[in-house]
Amino acid sequence: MEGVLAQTLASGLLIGFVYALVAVGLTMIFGVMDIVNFAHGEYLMISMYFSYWFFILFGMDPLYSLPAITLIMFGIGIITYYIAIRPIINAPMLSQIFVTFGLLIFLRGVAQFLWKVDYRMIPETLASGNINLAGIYIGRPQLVAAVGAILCYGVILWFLKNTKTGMALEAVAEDKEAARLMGINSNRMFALSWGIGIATVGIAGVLLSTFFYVFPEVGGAFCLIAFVVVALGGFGSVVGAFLAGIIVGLVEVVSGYLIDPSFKFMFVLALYLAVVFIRPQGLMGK
Amino acid sequence: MNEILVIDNVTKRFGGLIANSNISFAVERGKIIGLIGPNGAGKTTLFNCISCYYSADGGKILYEGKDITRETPDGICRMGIGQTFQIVRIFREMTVLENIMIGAFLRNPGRKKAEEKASEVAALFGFSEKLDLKASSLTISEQKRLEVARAMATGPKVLLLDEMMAGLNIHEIREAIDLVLKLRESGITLILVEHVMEGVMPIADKVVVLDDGEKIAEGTPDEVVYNDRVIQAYFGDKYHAKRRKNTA
Amino acid sequence: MKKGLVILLVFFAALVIYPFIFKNPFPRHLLIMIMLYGTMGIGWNIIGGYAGQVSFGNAAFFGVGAYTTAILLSKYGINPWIGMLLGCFFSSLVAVIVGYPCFRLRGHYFAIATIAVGEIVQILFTNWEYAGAAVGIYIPILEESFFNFQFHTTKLPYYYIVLAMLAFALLVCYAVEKSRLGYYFRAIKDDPEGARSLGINIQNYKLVAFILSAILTSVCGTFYAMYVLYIHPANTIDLWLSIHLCIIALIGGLGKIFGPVIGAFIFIPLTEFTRVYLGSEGQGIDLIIYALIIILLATLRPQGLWGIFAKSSS
Amino acid sequence: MKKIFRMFCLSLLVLSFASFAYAQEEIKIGVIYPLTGPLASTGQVLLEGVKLAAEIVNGNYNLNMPLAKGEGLPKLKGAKIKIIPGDHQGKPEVGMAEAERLITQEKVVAILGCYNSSVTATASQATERYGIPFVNESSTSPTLTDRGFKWFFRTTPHDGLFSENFFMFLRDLSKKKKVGANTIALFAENTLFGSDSVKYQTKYAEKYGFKLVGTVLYPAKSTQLTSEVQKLKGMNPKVVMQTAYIADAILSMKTYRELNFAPEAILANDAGFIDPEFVKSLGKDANYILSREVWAKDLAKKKPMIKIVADMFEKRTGKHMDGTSSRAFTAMIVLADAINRAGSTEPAKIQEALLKTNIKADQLVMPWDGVKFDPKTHQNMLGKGIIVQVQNGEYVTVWPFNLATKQIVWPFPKWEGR
Repeated sequence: MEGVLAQTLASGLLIGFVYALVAVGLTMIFGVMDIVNFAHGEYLMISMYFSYWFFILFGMDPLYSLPAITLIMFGIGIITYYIAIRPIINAPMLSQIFVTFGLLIFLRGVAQFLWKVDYRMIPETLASGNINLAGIYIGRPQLVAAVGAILCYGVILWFLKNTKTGMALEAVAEDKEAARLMGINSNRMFALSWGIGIATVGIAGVLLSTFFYVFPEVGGAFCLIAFVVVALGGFGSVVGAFLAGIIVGLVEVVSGYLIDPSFKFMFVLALYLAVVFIRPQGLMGK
Repeated sequence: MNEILVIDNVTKRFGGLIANSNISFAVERGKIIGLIGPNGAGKTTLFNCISCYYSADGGKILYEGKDITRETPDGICRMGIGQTFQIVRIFREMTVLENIMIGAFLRNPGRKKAEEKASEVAALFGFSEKLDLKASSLTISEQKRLEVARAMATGPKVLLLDEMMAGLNIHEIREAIDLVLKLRESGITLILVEHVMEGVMPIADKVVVLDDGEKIAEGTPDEVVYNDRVIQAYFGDKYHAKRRKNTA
Repeated sequence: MKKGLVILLVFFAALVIYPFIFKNPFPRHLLIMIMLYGTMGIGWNIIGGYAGQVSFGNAAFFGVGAYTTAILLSKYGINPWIGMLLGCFFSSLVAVIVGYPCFRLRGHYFAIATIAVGEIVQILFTNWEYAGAAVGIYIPILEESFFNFQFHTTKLPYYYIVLAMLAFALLVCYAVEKSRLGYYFRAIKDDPEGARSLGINIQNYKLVAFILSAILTSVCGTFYAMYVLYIHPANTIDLWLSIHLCIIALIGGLGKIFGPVIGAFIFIPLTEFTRVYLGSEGQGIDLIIYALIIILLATLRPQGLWGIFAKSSS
Repeated sequence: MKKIFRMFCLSLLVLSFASFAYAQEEIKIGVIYPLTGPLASTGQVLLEGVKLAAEIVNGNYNLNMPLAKGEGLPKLKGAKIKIIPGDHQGKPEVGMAEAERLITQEKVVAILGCYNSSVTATASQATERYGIPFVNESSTSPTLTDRGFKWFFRTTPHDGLFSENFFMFLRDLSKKKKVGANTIALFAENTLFGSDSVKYQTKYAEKYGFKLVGTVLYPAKSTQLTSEVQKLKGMNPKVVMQTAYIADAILSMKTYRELNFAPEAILANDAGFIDPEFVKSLGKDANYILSREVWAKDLAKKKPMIKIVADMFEKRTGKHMDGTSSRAFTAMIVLADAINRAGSTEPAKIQEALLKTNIKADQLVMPWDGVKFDPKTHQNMLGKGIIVQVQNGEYVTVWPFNLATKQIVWPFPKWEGR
């Protein structure tokens, strides 16, 4: 029984790191510019496709193509910002929601058009296989993804706390007007937040592609979880998203094991609701 | 009973920070009370306690003998306490008339009646010509006036005005003073929270001075102006010492 | 205003007369769907457009309405019209239970909480054996009559029932807009703190808006159940249904009585036709076009098509 | 007033924009599948199957199959079949609307579809109302034919029969190989398909004397299945009977491997496990899975015609023919045969001809004993399932033993050392 519980906790923890990594971009973009990107999961999907095609066309393992795809996704984030988001920065919340919704449908349409609706998967990568730790099995791809997520978080936090640009980003998130007076170009900061936000979800996509299939609607399930993670952790809080990601992963797996898998999402959602009813700003929100 | 509002030993803490400590004073019916003090003195906190946006951690606030410490902002409005905000909170997407109607609806549920009442109030505040303008198109001073009008439309006995004169020019301050005096004439009790002393001193019947979360003085404007602690609070020790020397 | 009334009457007259002139059932079906979504769009508009609380959970009310009717009819033989009323009751109950805590949340937090609520309701129905779980409920085929709310040989009665529902929804919305409620809803949307300071109990008024929204949506759920005669969780409590309602209200114009009707008249044919003419090869082009339209509308015309229409006519 | 009248006319005109109907030239058959949305890839494959059948009917092919020889339908002066596709996106009300559109706008004489049982349920209600024959190729929910509809026909066996096949297979196997696969766990997604299958599997487990050690249902949208597989592991069954669509089928296989779960057999219920993407995505991890099937390419060893048709399909689409496309193909042939025998496009005559359908086993690309509809339920009485196993990335028939082309690999090899 103990072994099973340990196994369950390990699995929950590993998937939790991945959820956290998917969510961090979402929370950053929100923190900096108060926009919820409903198309976040679609960027995950795009990046998974990149990873898949790099593998199929050039035989590049996802772990090798990771840097290139991160850069590409960074660029896509910036482009998205300038084309779609900049015109609606000051629009009402609902317009912003619909533009990102439109993006969601658009990207799915593009994926369907370019790559058809088939389920695709990279059969074997450098990360494939599993590890037996005293009777606890850990999938190597999941482990790689979890380590990747932790590293990625480390880099982001270091960037935000120790670099000039990072601090400027935080300043904009804190108070746009004050940041502007201090001479920070908030437009560039917005673009940067999109670049970094989409790049991180790009990393998540590549890591995910080592053990998850890709199809045009793959973003949906992850996006819903990412929302819960972000809202649970507190919109805009990077650390909050990390904690919430782990909590969501654990609750999903543990409740699925102990109670009934049919209700596992319900427990996640109910936990989220319970938290925000007590703390409307989320765990770490301001 | 002539005291419409009694602040009794009110204390408000934010974590370890004490924003208001044991503040007491009474507000008499039909008077203008000025609540003043330098930045960070705890005026806004006290104001928010009175308007029930915060609930005080200690002490009581009595309105016409009833304890309203745990009431909600909308609850006290229904009881007869109107208020305005430091940063204007008019309904920007609505017209001037509609803004005032929202207030008027409180005591006039029917739309026709509310519209009549709102037009009346609008005329009193000089908005007759601007009824159909979008509220966001008004000037700042007009917006502040609209906020007062809107609050008046709810038919209050007490009106809480938060930094009504901040950001206005001399001419506009004059207008605001006239307006406040006019309101007092109609029998309304007013509490003015002001950072600028110049606006309040000429018209207030009583002034309460806060500093560092404590009440340091209470009395007529004349009494307060010459109060040592007030001068110290506003101008600091140096000025205080200099003035001492001069008078000595 | 006079002119608006005339247009409205002409529009309704055209809808009433239409089936007498054109007998083809498919466009009738299309119009039924348009009017159904129009009615739900009006319901959404009351909470989302007027009171400014973006709800992504309205599908839950649709589901409760559909399920209440279906369960009562299939298990106890209770007349669907009574089912409709009870559906409204249960939907209102859900609105209160959900709304009370959720309305403490602001902006995006509220929107995402409603997504969570909608998903939870779907999961519950998917696993609830009594309500048919994932299999759903086949509604027993009864004799064709208005009393039984079933018509097998013609769609005409369905058409007029949904037309009446649309008219009812418009009346409700009109009554709201012209009364204190409507003003208060708009005030709450515009500045909740300001509204509070004027004696408005915003929590209660948001609840009223949510209940009205729930009732209008629930009625549509009942209609859908009786129209399609088979319901299951995936088609009655779907997040995308909630999203489509928002899109419809947005296209037409938020907080405008007639907005969702215009929205539905554009949105439903648009999805139908892109699907019929572009979608059958599964290329995704229909999605791309549809997405571009939504983005353009949201970016360029936040006040919706009603805004354009009103501007050009005044 | 004039203006108002003009406006009124304009509104009517706008409302009527979709009211135009087209003249009928060929024999139009409506085919409704999920061509967009999450099931689109399956929908496309199904549509291709139907199109291939129409091509064979319309052209001249030397195959032992109704209507293959000679162009078009001979009893209708060589009239040709025209496929009018409709997309239901997996939504029941859209399926119903599409059926109505195809019947009233496109004037189709019959409808074929809809894959998803829930959509077939509503679409067939529309055809029942309009009195148009509906041939269903692959919706396996048993309730569909229990409704006693007059115009609804189903060529495929339903889940009840398929579930029974599993246990017949296990019984046969234990006789032949003396394996004691007596404990079974059920593992299924919790929508209609999964929960229905679980219901029948539970019923037949008892009837055939197997011990059920547990049932795990999970949401089809899951992003991970670790806790589910944990539970299965805890039950320690010899056989896992699994029902899943393609996404969760892939995910569960990955999770089995991750958590090192290898029961003696994984006996899958068609759908996701025989989707062409299944083997493509999983590579060698897909090996040794057992699935019930309605079709396999290696059946060609017994019926050479199957290879010809499968090759034609592959040439058209670049994909292997499979159980879904072959069933869609067969349903189209059955329908075309009935229309031809009716000698008319009148719905009532087609319905009558469908009832008299009697296609022999050797005329089918299916492993069935033929096609013959039950006069009451309109369910094909001669349908039959097979069990296939993935061996070296290919599906090979392993049961019924008389049709088997390869020896079954039993038990399922452990993941280590594969």
